[in-house]
Amino acid sequence: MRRRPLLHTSYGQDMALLDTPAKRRWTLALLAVALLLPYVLVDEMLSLLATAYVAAIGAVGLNIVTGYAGQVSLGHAFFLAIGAYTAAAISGDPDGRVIGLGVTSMLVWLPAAGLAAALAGLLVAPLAVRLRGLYLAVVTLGLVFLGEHVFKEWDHLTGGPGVGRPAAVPELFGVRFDQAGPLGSREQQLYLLMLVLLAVFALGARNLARSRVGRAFAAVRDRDIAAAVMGVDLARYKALAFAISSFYAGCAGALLYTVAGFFDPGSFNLLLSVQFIAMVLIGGVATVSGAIAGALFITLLPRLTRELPALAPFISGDITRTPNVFQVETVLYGLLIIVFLVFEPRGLFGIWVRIRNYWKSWPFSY
Amino acid sequence: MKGLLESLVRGLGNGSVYALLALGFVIIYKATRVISFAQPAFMICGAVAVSHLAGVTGFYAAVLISVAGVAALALAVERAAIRPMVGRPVFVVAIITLGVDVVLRVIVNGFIGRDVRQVGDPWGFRTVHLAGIGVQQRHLAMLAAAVVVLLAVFAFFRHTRYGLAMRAAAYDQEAALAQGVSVGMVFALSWALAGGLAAIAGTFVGTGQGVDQLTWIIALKALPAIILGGLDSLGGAVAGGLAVGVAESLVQAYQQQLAPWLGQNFAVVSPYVVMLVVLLVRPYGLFGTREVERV
Amino acid sequence: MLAVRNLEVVYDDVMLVLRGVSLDVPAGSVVALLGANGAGKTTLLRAISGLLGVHDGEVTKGEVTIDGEPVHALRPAAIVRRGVSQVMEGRRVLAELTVEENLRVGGHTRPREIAANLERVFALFPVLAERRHGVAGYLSGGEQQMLALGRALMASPRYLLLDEPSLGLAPALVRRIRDLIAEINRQGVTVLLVEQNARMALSIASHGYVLETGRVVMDKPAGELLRDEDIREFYLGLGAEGADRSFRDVKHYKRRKRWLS
Amino acid sequence: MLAVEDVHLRFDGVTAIDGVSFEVGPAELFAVIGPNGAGKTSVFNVISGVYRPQRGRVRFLGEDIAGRRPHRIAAMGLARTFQNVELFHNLTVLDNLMLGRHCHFRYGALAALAWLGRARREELAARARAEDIVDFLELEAWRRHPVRLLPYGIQKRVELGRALAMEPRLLLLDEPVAGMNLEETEDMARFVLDVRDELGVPMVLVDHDMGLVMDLADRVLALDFGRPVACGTPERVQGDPEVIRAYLGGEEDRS
Amino acid sequence: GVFRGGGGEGEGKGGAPAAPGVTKEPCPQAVDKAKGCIYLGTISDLTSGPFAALAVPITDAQKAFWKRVNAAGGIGGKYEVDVQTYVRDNKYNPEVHNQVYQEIKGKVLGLAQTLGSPTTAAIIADLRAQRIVSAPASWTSAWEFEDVIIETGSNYCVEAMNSVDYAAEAHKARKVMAVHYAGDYGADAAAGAKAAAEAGKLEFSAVETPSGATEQGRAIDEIVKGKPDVVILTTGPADAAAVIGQSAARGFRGRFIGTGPTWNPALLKSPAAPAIKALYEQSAPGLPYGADTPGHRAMRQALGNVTPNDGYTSGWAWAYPMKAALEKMVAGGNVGRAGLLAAVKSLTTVDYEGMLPPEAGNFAADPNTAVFRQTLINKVDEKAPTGVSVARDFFTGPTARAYRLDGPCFNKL
Ligand SMILES: Nc1ncnc2c1ncn2[C@@H]1O[C@H](COP(=O)(O)OP(=O)(O)OP(=O)(O)O)[C@@H](O)[C@H]1O
Ligand SMILES: Nc1ncnc2c1ncn2[C@@H]1O[C@H](COP(=O)(O)OP(=O)(O)OP(=O)(O)O)[C@@H](O)[C@H]1O
Ligand SMILES: [Mg+2]
Ligand SMILES: [Mg+2]
Repeated sequence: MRRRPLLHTSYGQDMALLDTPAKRRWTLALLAVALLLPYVLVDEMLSLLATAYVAAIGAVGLNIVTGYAGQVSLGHAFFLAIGAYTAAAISGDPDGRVIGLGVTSMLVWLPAAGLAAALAGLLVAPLAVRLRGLYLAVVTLGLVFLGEHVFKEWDHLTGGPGVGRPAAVPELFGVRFDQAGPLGSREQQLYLLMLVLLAVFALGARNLARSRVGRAFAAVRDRDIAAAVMGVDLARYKALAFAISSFYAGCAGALLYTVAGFFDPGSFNLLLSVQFIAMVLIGGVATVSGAIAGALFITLLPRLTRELPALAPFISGDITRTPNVFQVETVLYGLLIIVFLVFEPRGLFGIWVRIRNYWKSWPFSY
Repeated sequence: MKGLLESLVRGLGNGSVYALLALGFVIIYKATRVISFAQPAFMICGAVAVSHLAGVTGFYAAVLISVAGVAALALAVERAAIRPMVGRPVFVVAIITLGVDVVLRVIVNGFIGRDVRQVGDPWGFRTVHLAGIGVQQRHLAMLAAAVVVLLAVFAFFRHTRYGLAMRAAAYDQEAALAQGVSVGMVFALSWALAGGLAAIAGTFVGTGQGVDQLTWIIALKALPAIILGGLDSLGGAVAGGLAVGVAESLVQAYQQQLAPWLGQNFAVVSPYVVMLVVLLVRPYGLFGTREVERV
Repeated sequence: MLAVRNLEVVYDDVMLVLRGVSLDVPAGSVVALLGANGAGKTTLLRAISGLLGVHDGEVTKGEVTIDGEPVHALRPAAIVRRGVSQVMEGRRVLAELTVEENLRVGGHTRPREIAANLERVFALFPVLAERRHGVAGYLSGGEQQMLALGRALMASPRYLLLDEPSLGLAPALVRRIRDLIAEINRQGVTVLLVEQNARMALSIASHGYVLETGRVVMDKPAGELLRDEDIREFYLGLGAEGADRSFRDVKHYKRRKRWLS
Repeated sequence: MLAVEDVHLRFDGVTAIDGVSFEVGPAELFAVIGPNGAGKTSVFNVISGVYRPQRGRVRFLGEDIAGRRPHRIAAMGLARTFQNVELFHNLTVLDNLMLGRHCHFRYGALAALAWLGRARREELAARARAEDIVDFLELEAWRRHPVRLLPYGIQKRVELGRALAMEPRLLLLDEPVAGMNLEETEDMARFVLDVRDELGVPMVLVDHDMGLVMDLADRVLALDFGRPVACGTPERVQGDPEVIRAYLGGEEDRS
Repeated sequence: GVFRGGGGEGEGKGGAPAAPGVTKEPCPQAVDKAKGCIYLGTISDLTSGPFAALAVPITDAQKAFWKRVNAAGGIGGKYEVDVQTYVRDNKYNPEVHNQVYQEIKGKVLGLAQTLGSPTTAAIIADLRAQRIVSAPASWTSAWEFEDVIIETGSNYCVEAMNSVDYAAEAHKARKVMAVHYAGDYGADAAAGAKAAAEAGKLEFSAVETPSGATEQGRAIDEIVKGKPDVVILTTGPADAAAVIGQSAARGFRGRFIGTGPTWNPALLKSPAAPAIKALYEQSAPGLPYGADTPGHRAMRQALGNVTPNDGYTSGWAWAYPMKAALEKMVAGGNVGRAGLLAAVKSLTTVDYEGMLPPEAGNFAADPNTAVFRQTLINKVDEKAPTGVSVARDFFTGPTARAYRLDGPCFNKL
């Protein structure tokens, strides 16, 4: 037995998430590296990574409805907003300019943010049952616009456009994660908090994907009529997909701005939704690790493109000249996304599969 | 009453710009099943090109050159970024068009500069009075342009085989290929057409107040319009565009008295509200093709 | 003449599906291609009509020629214009278009002949004329098969590649289709016929090939194939003694033939 | 078991089913034949709830299920296969089979997120059943392949497996051997017989392979233009002049 | 650097750094290699945000400003100032703003520019905590309440009060309408207009309008229907052109007074030009580009041959308080963030070289005392470099003089 680690002797082993020693080793190594990073990287990188981890929670959530259940939603920004405002309102200063209840414990506002968004998701779901493909996509996009309108108008809650409000206060058992504390600097603390949360949410999503629910989602995506005939209640599962995805989005929204500490109703726009779709597509549809990789990619890309012009000193740093570094930065952002998808339409996950397959079959190509 | 009619006419005027924009989206959708988010960038490119050329060649010639130029640009983009994606999932292609939009807009912003650019149109804010109702000349021009373009596009789809080929390619690329339809050609054609239309729409957007770095946002108004009309229907695009324009204009004029609790500027989101209401009744918009579901 | 020489096809850079297939379809003939599921028949047709690219497949070796001219590097539209037309497996009618629109798409490369070809197809398949303005997706399986065949004819092909045209058709209709193929062939169209229904295929073919796991394992005139013992046993279901076996008895025996060449 | 009573189904302009009635008894293998477009698949669609008939009743286990939503009918124990393979293309064979067991799970979404206790137990149990079906249908070699890459014949078999995974009380098979060669047809016939012998599940079978239908079926119903033209033992139906005219055509080469 | 450790704060190479963002090494483009260098960051809307058209000249003017300072001997003869090494694009997005701020904050002493209110709000807590003195690029009244923010010129709120008082006096306006964007910019001004209307017993209404020239239909409807005597306009230039042009085309004959950002010289080429010439005046916190003060002359000379734009004027003027504070800090000997903040807190006047009165640079007193209450009114003047020239020089209207500033105005609309 010892020499044949791939031999599974029970279905339990066979169905485990990390069913091969290689996967176990990789996961452990990755986790170890992630846990070491806060003691290696500077605060600025940590806060960026913390943001990326939160984005990853959102992307994993979007992947549930769009990747697994096949309902393309451009409304993610709306659900993020609901989460962000619920959390901010619950944990906000009761005497402040904007609505605040003063309950700073994350144990309260995080689930509340998720649930509020999930509820909104449930309200959208009946549309998803009626609409298909791009019709649904544009309708969910409409949600973003409606939401933007409401958030801009409702300045008791949001502070109003161009003014904004403070984000939720990340406090757990009396420890404020947005201040230096037992785990190190503010950034180190936030980083570790987000890492742990991401791990929890990602694990949940993986479990979901391999359960009856995940399979039902996939069935609805691949052939909805056949799924119904196999006993899957389409309306229920579409609603469930939206609710769970929105729950993830709500939590991500609540956390996303704790890193910056402040947010503006103008942030929850089409661009934000699109960035999340891009994370899912670039990472690889319907894989949790892909969504995480995509979120890292999209969040870190601007940081990267800000460095690139340094390597190409012939581009002018002078903003009055065209092209200047800032234009190049933005253009690169767009171009990299294009090049990436053209080169590997299955996303980062696809690249990984290619590499793995290559080494598995090496030196025999077929 | 007069106020109502004037609102209606203004709505139709603005709506015809939305209609022109919507036609571009629909043409690409008909051929590729993709909503091209690059349309706003093409629209701005068109408007900016006209604003640079009009002083030299005169307005009408500038529009023609700009339409040709943007169509060529769209062709180039299609060739470089979209063609390799033939047969790939449409949402991936949609994201690519977004990337294209980001890139093009940054570049074209360089040509807009800090000023508000004028397209040099002959209409300005001049108004004619028809039966006592004040109508801006440019709105009349837009309406006329929308009708002419719609007829031309209809004719194209009716009388050439490419219209049908486009739809075939959209539904099943492999089957279309097997019939000898050159899917690449179809893609190119649809992008060029849509690019040209965007240029016309952009020019009209620029009439009156000019073009600046924020003007592109208006192109998004076409989205509720096409959904309203039915994603793959040319007539639907125009109907949807006009409906959106009128809805907006009426809400602008009357919502504050009738329903102030909706907040100021509810008009901005009114197209989406109209869209939602229509979709609840007709899930494929007013004139869209119902997807065949069978087992 | 349509000729395939030593063709190797790989999917996804790794799956070798055709391993050196050669085959000739002389002008004016009907050639049958038999083989179990997954043997690579469809792949071979895709290689001829240029549709491999859509499936991430590519020709890694060998060539396909039409009248001596290599075509495997051409794009599908060019191949159709050279007179090769394919009826795809699974019919692949354009579900949202009407019957007539489907046919018109078929005539894309021959715009001038559309009217005449429409007449011809409607004469061959009166059901289609009846449902002319109906949405193709709502036709029954068999009706869709007729539409697919009709659509291929709209391109006035010289070579017709048929991928399981009898699939899902009622017995009477299978015979109709068979007669139609014979008729089409008489009108001068060369036919490469992929079939599971060997009896039907061999009854009109002049020559037959048997494909197994990407290799041609047998290649004989149709008459000889019909007499071949293996073919009788494994494709026609005729025992050595020549009598039909009942499916009721299948539990008592099992055919398993691995072809060795 | 199943009783279809005077069902009518129209689509704008087309009458798909025009007064069809039949009954299927316990452990019976009932076949429906008819020319293309006769309405066979439509009958299946009515029974399984995909279409709502304009008139008529469908009784299953004593309840009228006509017009009920498909997933509720499935939950009652009705399983079917499809004429054009309708598998979930991106899932593996095992997952397709597991999906067949969807109605037999009891745990909910929250348990799924945690994958503890009940969820895990039920999944393991279901997996064991799915593996039984893999054994039964000899799908071992393909267990972990996404079904879209499988040869057509195997896909058809997986579809049967998915239906069996539902532990159905009635099984509808729509052209299970279309597009198969003889060897595979025989394999399928063997599975069908096994299902009947070992599980005792009544079945309704649609196919154009007359050899198969006539050899296996206990009773046969022939349809034409949505109307029943003959019903009875295979021999009787096969000899019915109306059936021969509309469906079988001349006898020339039924050797 | 990306990794922790290695020299602590600041750039550790060669010679201990005096403070974050201050080195004994000369600046990269030093005039005098013997001087040390003070690094100031710039976070602005440089490519795709709504204020890109203004942000670029602002940033450019500040580059020229500091170049001139360095050429003239730097700060206290000891340091030169670098504003070019740490320039970042915020895309007018608070999250991006915060990210790029985190990226550069360890390397700069202060911020020469932080553009936008919500964006700056996203970093204000950290600015306070780190005592990083920053010059804003917006005129919202909220900045009066922040020690670390050194604003220049009067805020939108005061500006609108003065505009209304001016209109009441010069145009005998009895009915005032504020047409404004939402948020810190538009709402701040609308609140000021409201206060002035109330004080002057004028009829007042406010119409919030979204950005986008085709979205102005409602504002135009309200103007045409309401027939105010004066419209206080706070939008962008294209929207202003749409509002003025179309209202006039529909027969409106009242006046418009727009804040600085409503103006763009190119509007004189637009179809709305006749209406603008007839009906429009611009309120401004400072003298226009072509004004004749030592500061303006120096600016024009330093910029050389550029298309005139009042973005330059604002950017240039915003730099004076920072210069004054740096000088005071160096003179006081406490070079560092604490020293700079202390210097700011003791500034009661700033030498604006005539661009603004020196008392505009009072950062020592409480907000209500320190707030600068003078603005001016420009009229359209095709011959002036930026198309406007002064119609009424710096003045404080009765409302602004009496107003008690006890919180950001935009909260009060
Ligand atoms: N797109 C693809 N990617 C990877 N493998 C493929 C692809 N298409 C087919 N295959 C594999 O290639 C082999 C041959 O397939 P092909 O469809 O050519 O068989 P066939 O002889 O036509 O079978 P059938 O009778 O079922 O139609 C099969 O094993 C199949 O799994
Ligand atoms: N959803 C639908 N809308 C319109 N017409 C339909 C629909 N479904 C089926 N039909 C029509 O009803 C008739 C019966 O179709 P059905 O699919 O039941 O035939 P079938 O007997 O299964 O034929 P085949 O053997 O070819 O599969 C056909 O004429 C078909 O076109
Ligand atoms: Mg095949
Ligand atoms: Mg059928």
